[in-house]
Amino acid sequence: MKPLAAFWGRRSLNERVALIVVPIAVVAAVVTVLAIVLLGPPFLDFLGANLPLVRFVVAATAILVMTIPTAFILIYLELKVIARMNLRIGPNRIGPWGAAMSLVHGFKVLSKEDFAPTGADITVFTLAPVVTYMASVMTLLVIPFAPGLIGQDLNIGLLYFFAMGGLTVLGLLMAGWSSFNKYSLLGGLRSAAQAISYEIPLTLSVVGVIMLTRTMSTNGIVLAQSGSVFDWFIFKQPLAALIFFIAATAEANRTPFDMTEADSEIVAGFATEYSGMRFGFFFFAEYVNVFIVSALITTIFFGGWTAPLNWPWAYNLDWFHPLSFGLAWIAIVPTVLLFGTYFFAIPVRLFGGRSWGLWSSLGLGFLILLVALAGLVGLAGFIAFDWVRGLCWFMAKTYAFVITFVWMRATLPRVRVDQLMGFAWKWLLPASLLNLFVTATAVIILYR
Amino acid sequence: MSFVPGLGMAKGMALTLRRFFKPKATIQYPETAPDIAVRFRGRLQLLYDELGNIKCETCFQCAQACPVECIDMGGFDTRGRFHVHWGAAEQYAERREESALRRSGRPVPDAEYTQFDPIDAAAVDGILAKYDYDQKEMLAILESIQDTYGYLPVAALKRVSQVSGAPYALIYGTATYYRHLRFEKPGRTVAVCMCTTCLVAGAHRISSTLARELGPDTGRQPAAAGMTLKKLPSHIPGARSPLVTLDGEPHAVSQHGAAAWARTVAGRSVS
Amino acid sequence: MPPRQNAPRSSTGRPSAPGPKMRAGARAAEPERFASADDPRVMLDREVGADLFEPIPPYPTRTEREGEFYTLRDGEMFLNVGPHHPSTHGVMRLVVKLSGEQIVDVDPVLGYLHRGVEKICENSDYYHVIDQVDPLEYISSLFQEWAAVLSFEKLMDVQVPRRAEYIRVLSGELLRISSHAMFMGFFALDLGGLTPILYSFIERDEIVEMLAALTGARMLFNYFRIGGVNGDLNHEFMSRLGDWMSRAGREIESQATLLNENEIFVRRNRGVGVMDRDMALRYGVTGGNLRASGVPFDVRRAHPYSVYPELDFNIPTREEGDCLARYLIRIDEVRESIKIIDQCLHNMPDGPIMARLPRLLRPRPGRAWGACEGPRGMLGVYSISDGSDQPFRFRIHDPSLLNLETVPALLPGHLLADTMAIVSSLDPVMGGIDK
Amino acid sequence: MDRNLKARLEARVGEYLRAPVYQRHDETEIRIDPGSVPEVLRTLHDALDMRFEILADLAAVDTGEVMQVVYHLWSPMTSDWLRIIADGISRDDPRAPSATFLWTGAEWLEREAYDMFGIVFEGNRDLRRIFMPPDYTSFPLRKDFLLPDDASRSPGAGVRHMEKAHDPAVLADDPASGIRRAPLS
Repeated sequence: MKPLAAFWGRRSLNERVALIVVPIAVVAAVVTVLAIVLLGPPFLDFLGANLPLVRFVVAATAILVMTIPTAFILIYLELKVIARMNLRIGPNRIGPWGAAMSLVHGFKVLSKEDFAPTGADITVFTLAPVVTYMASVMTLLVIPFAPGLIGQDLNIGLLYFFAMGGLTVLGLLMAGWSSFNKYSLLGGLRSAAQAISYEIPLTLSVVGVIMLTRTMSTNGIVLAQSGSVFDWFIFKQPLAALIFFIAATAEANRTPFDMTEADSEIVAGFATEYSGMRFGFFFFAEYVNVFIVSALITTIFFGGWTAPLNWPWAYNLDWFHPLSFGLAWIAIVPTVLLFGTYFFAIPVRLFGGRSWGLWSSLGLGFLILLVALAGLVGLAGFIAFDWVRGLCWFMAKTYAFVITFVWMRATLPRVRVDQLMGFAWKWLLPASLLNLFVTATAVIILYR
Repeated sequence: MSFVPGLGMAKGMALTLRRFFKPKATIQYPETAPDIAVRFRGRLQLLYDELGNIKCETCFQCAQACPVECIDMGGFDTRGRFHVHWGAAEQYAERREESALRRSGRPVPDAEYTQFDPIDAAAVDGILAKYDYDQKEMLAILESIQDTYGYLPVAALKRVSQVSGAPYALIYGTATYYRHLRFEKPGRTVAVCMCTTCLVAGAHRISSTLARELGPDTGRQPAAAGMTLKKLPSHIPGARSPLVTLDGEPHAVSQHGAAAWARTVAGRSVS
Repeated sequence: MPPRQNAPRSSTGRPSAPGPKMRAGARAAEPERFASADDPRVMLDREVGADLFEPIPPYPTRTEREGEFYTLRDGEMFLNVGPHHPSTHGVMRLVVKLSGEQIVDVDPVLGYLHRGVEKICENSDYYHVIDQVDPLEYISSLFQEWAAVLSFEKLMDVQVPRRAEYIRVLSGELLRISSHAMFMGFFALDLGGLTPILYSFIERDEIVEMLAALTGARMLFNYFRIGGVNGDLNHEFMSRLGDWMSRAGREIESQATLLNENEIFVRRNRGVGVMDRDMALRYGVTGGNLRASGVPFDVRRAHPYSVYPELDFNIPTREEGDCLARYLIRIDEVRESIKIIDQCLHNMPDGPIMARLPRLLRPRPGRAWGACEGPRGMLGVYSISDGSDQPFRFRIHDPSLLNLETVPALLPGHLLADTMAIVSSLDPVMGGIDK
Repeated sequence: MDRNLKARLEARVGEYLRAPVYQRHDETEIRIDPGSVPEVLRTLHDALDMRFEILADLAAVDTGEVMQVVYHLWSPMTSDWLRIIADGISRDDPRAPSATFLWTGAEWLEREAYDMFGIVFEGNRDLRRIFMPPDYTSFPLRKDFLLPDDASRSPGAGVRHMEKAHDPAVLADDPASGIRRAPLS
C-alpha cells in the first residue's frame, strides 16, 4: 500500500486527473463499441418488430420538444409585431434584432423563485400549469404538418382535439381555484364559462366540414382539399370558417376575448399568484395554443399542407442520389469547399473595401458558401420531397394566422364578460346551426 | 358606430397595419441622444474640481437668485463653511437625522448641530425692535445678538430674516464675514491651523497631542467635557504660527506645552 | 360568529379631540351577519391559522355607513381593487363588494398619497407655494399653479401684463391637450387596448418637450409667477410649437379612428356609468364629466379669468352622460384647445411678462378665491392672508376629488369590468385628490 | 363686482347676516352663523333670482380663536363668486350643520374638513377620516398643530416637535409656539 501512496503522492495534479480519466475513457469506448457491435442489430430488430409504438414515442417526444422553440418564436414575434404596430421598435438589444429576447425570457422565468401563497392548495396549485401545458401539447399530435408528418393520424382527430382543448380550461380552473386569491378565482371561473360557451359553436362550425369530407381525421380533411385552391373549405364553408376563427380566438384566450387574464380588470386572472417556471408553463401554453389554433384553421379551412398552386415540374431527383457518387465524394467535397470559398471571397476582397483583409474575406466567403449550400440543399429538398414542400406551405399559412392573432391583439380592446357570453349564445350558436342546416341540405341535394 | 358590423374594427386594423410600416418614434438612447431643450433645468448638482474639492465657494448668489428659495445651505464644505443643498432639509443625510431627532423631541447630541437648536426668540425680537428692523444695521444687530446669547444661533438668524425681511443669505454672509461673530457656543472649540507655515512650525504634532489629550479624533466630540477639536479653515492673518485658537481667539501654544495647555483648557489638573 | 366590526381593537379610530361621539351607540343595532364565501374561516384549510386573516376593516367601524358597507350578506365578497392594481390611476384603493361579478357597493379608500401640501404651503411664503402645489395634479401641474397664482394676484391686487396672460393661456392649453391625450390612452388601456396609450404618449411627449423648452421642466414646470410668468417665449419653443401645429392632435385623431367607431369599444361604454344632470350637479362634478351630462359649465366661460373673453372657442357639451360621452367630450375639447392655441399665436401682444413686485410679498390681510378650468374640472384656491409673508390659510380645491366621489353612486349594478371603464372615464388624478 | 347681487342677497337672506355684505374684485362675501347655514344654502340654491346650484368649494378655516366653514358657490345669474362664511364655531367642540342635504358631493369635502380640523358636520352620514389613517388622533391643519421641521425655514424656526396638546390656553403662554392668529375682519 505504501509504495502506491508514495507513487500517487509524487504525481502532479494533471497526472492524477489523467490517471483517473484515461482508463475510464478507454473502458467506456471499448464497452460502447462492443455494445454497438453485439447488441446493435438485435436492438434494431426489436425496434422494427414493434414499429408503431416506437413511432408514437418518437412523435410524442418530437412534438413535446417542438413546442419550446415554437413558443419562443411566437413570443418574439408578438413582441416585435405589436411593438412595430404601436410605433415602437421592440426588443433590439439581445441577439440580432433582439431575436434572443424570448430565450432570455425563458432563462429569467427559470431563474425566478416560484412560491405558493399561504392558504393555497399546493398540489393543485403545482399541478395546474402542467395540466394546461400538457393538454395544449397533446392537441399537437393530430395536426398534419406535411404528408406523412403527423403525430398520430387518428380517425377521430377533430374530436380528440376538442376534448384536449377542454382539458386546457380544466388547468386554468384548477389554477384559479387553488391560488386562494379572488382575482385568480374570477379568472378561472371566467375561463370555464367562456370555454363552455365557445366550445359549442367551435364544434358545430366544423361539423359541416365533417359532413362534406365524411371523416374526422385531420389528415383526411387535408386530403379532401388537396385538389386545387377551390377545394379549400374556406370557399365551401366561409361562414363556418368565420365562426371557427372567432370561437378559436376565444378558445385560445386571445384579445379581444382574453377574459381570463384581463390585466386591467382582474390583475392577471388565474396567473396572478404564479411566478417562476409555473407561470412559464402557462405562458408557453398560451402561445402553443395560438399556434395550434392557427394550425387547425389552416388544416380545416385552408388546405393544410396543400400548395395553392400545383407543381407539375416537381420531378424527383433520383439521379442526385447521394450514394450514386460513391468514392467521388472524397474529391468533390474539398474541391467544392475550396473553389466555392474562393468564388465568394474574391468579390468581397475586391469590392469589400479596405476593411476586408485576405483572411477575413476568405472567412466571409466560406460563410456565404455554407449559406448557399444550405439554400441549395433546401431548394433541392423543396423540389424533390413533397413533405418538405408541404411543411413549408403549412408553416407559411399557420404563421400568417398567428400574425393575424397578434395583429388583433395590437388593435382591439377587450370585450366585457356578459357581452362575450351574449355574443356566443345569441349570434355564434344560431349562425353555426344555420350553417350546419344549409350544409346538410346541400349534401343531401348535391351528393346523392 | 357604423352600420356595417365590424367596419369600425376593420378601420382600426387598417390603421395599425399602416403604422406597422411607418417610421418608429423610439429614440434609442445611447446611440442617438435626445435633443434636450436649452432651457431644460435638469438636475441641480454641485461641481467638483479635479482634486475632488467642491467648487462651490458658498457665495450664496444662487440662493439669492433662486426665485422660490429652494436652495438651502447646510453641512460643511471644504473650507469648513456651510455646504450647499437643495430643497427641504429632510432630504440630506446629516439634516435628516437631525430633524428625525427633533421630531422625536429628544435633545440632539451632535455638537455640530447645537447651533440649529431652537431658541427663545423673544430677545431677538427685542433687539430687532431696538434697531427698528433696519437691514442696514445688520452688523450691529448680529453683534448684540452675540452679546445676548454668547454666539449666533442659526435659529436667531432665521428669526431675523423672517421678521426684518432681509434675505437669509445677506444675514448669513454678514455673520460669516466678520471673524468676531461666531456660530459655536463659547468654551467649546479648539482649532488648530494647518496652513503651510503652521505645519512647518509643528502644527501637526500639536494637533496630535491635543487630540490625544482632548479626545479621540479631530472633528468628533472628545472625551474631555464638551471640547471639540477642529482644523482651522484658514490662517488668521497676522497671528503667529503655530496657531491654535480657543473659540476663535488665538492662543500661543508651543509644541512642548501643548499637552499641559490642553489639560488646563480641559480643566483637568496639571500633573 | 362575532360580528366582524367589533374586532377586539381598542384606542383606534377615535379622535382625541371632539369626534363623532354619537356613533358609539349606533353600533349596537347592526344587522345580523351570515357566513359568507368571503369569510376566511370558510375557505380555510387546516394548517393556516385563523389569525392569518385580519377582520375587515381591521379597526372598529366609525359610521353607520361604514358598518353597513363592511357587513357581508350571503354570497357577497369583498375585492380590494388597488392600491396596487394595473388600472388604478395613482395609488387608489376601491374596496368593492361583489356578488359574483356584479358590484353591490363600493368604498373608496383615499389618502395613500397624502402629503399635507396645504400645511406646507401655509408654512412657506408666497413664492414657495407655487412650486409646492406643482406635484398635486402631476399630469397637468400648470393649472394648479394657475389657480394659486390667480388667488394670490387677487389677494395683492396685481395687474398681470397681457403678454404674460397670453403665454399662460398658450402653455395651459398645450398642457390641456397633453393631459387629454394621456386620458384617452389610459382609458383605452383600461379597456384592454394596448396601442392607443403609445400613440397618445407620442403626442404628449412632443408637447412636454415643447414646454420643457419654454419652462425648463418636463413635468413639474414651476413656471407661473405671481404677476406673470417665469420666462418669455424663446425660439426653440416657437420652432417646436410650429412643427407641432402643422400636425396638431394628429395622434389623437388616429386614436379616434382606432376607437370611436370600434364596436367593442362603443358597446363597452355606451350607457355605462350614466350620470344625469341633476346627479352631476348634486355631486359638484366639474369639467368634462359635467359637460358630458349636459351642463355647459366651464370656468373659462362661466367665470372668465384670463384673456379667455377675448378668445373665440366654444364649450362642447353632450347629453348622454355615460362613459362614451365623457370620452368624446375630451376629443372635442382637444380640438377647441387647438383653436385657442392658434388664436394665441396670432394675437400674442408684446410687452413685459412680469409685473413689478417687491422681493418679499406681504399682502394686506384679506381673503381671495381664484379658480381656473383644468383638464379635469375647476381647480380652486382659497387663500387667506394675515399680513405676513406666508398665506395664513391655503385651501386647495381639486376637481378629481368630487369626480371620484360619484364612483360609489355610479358603480353599483355594473360588472367588475365596468369599474375600470367608469373610474378612468372620470379621469381622476390621485396626486390632486390626496393633496 | 355685482352690486345688484348685493341688493338681492340683502333682500333674500338679510336677516341671517351677521356682517354687511362684503364685495371685492369678483367675489361677494356674506358672513352668517353656523346655525343658519341650511336655511341660507337652501334659499340661495332654490330662489329663482339666485340659483347658486354649483358648489365650488367647501373649506374649513382655523383662525386661531374660532373655526369657520367657508362655502364658495357659483350661479349662472351673476358674474360673482359667492362666498359664505359660517363664522364663530368654537375650537373646543366645533360643530356645524352638513350641506349634504343639498349637495351630496359635499360629503367628502366635509370628511376632509373633519379630518383636517375636527369639525363635526351634523347630518353627514359618513363622517370619518378621509386622508389620515383611522387610528390617527389629531387634526393637522389646525393652527396649534406644529410642523416637525418646516421645510422652507429649516434649519431654525421650524424645529419643534409634533402634536402639542390642542389647547390654546397651554399654547398661549408658550413663546416658542409660533401659533399665528388671523386678524378677524
